[in-house]
Amino acid sequence: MIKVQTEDFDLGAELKALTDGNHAIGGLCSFVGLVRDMAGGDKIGAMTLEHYPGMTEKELTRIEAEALERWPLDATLIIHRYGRLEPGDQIVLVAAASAHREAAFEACHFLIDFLKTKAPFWKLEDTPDGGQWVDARDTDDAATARWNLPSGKAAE
Amino acid sequence: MIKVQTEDFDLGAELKALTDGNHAIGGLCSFVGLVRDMAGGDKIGAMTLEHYPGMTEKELTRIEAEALERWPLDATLIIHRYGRLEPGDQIVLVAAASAHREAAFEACHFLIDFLKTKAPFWKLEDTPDGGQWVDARDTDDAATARWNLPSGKAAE
Amino acid sequence: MSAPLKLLYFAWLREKAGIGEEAVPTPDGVATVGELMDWLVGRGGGYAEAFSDRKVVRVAVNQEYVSLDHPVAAGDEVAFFPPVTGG
Amino acid sequence: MSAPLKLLYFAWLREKAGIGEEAVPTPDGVATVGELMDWLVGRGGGYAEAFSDRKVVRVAVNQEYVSLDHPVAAGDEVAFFPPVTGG
Repeated sequence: MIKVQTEDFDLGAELKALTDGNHAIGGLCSFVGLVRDMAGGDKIGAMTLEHYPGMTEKELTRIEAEALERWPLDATLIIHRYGRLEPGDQIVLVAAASAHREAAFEACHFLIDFLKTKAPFWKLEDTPDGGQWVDARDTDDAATARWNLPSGKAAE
Repeated sequence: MIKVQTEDFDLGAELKALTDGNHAIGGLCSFVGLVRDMAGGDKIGAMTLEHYPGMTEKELTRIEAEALERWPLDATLIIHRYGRLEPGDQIVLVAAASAHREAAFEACHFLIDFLKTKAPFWKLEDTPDGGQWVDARDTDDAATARWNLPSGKAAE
Repeated sequence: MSAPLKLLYFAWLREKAGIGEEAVPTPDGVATVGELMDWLVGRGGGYAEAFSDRKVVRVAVNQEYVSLDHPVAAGDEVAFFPPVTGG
Repeated sequence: MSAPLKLLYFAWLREKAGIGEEAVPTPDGVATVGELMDWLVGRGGGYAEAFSDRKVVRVAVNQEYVSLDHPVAAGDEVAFFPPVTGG
């Protein structure tokens, strides 16, 4: 399931709903991204997440479908917020549930790695010097590349 | 933090408490193990988890300390239940929070892999043929071995 | 008369271009994304600045990532944005 | 008089041995975990069955995993159990 929203989400309720009633599930792996109050060496106050409505949902749906194809999963979830967020706020949740823990771990890791380099979101951080667009990190590209992306995408 | 208990735990509350108020945390990775209603090809009704009080806490504390030494973590949590559990019940929760997602993922994965082969718990499953002690899996040993365990332990 | 191109700009590309969304008739001689970028740069000002370093410009046509030699045709939605930084 | 050994058995080792916990004086000639297992097997019955395949027996002395050549001494807590299956 894919959700793109401004509102916060209830982590416990979302994870519970993902496995509820499915007793074939042996493991649930999840990752939550949170707003840090430090960026590089600078203190930040808050940030604003811009995104590309329409393409965001398409990309997240594609990423989820790819995970479901690669691993034997019982359930997956991606929630990504946009708009203004304060330090400590939840930004993103990805989760994968499977009969087996390795599949749950790998799929969850894959979901966040791909989301980081494919989903069209951009962070604008409030710093003492004003708004700063966050730079993409080479380490994120490397994290995506290790999943051996089928070629032919010009994303990076 | 280490908790060994018979009671269920509130996943959302436990994860929330782990990151609350620490705005240096950028990522929280967690894994929940659940009781499956299938074991091998057999339907199981419930299971009973036996453990070694005292040594369990020692091993979990050691595993957590090793994760904290290997990765730059802000918080870690291991909760493991024992006693009688039904299909769908939560058995175990491991979680790691860090400024960076790779550290959170790796540490969380390490925690559950080590717990699986080091923490003295044993599962007795109710099957149509009566109680069956679950066999340890070679894949769990392999999962632990990949973390390049310092030698000198005779555990496996 | 054919449908115009819908152009979208995000993040600092939007700020530099000075516009978030616009509709333009497909310019003469523009058959690919790269040629469309050349034409936009030719408008000068904010556009030239926005596209001054093409290595950091990502392009999507009809909400799919594409490379600079991808064709553009009347009615397409073409979006320009920096490398993404969500998650 | 020295303190006895505290012996613990878990899971199917407990069921086969027919006992979960017992205290025994350190037997003569027993200086290591392996020798203690030999001595227990010598008691026959459930013990012999519990230790019939030593490859699947794990041992902890004072709650630390040890190998069969680890020493045992008066007052030690020695636990025998199958490979663990928690998580």
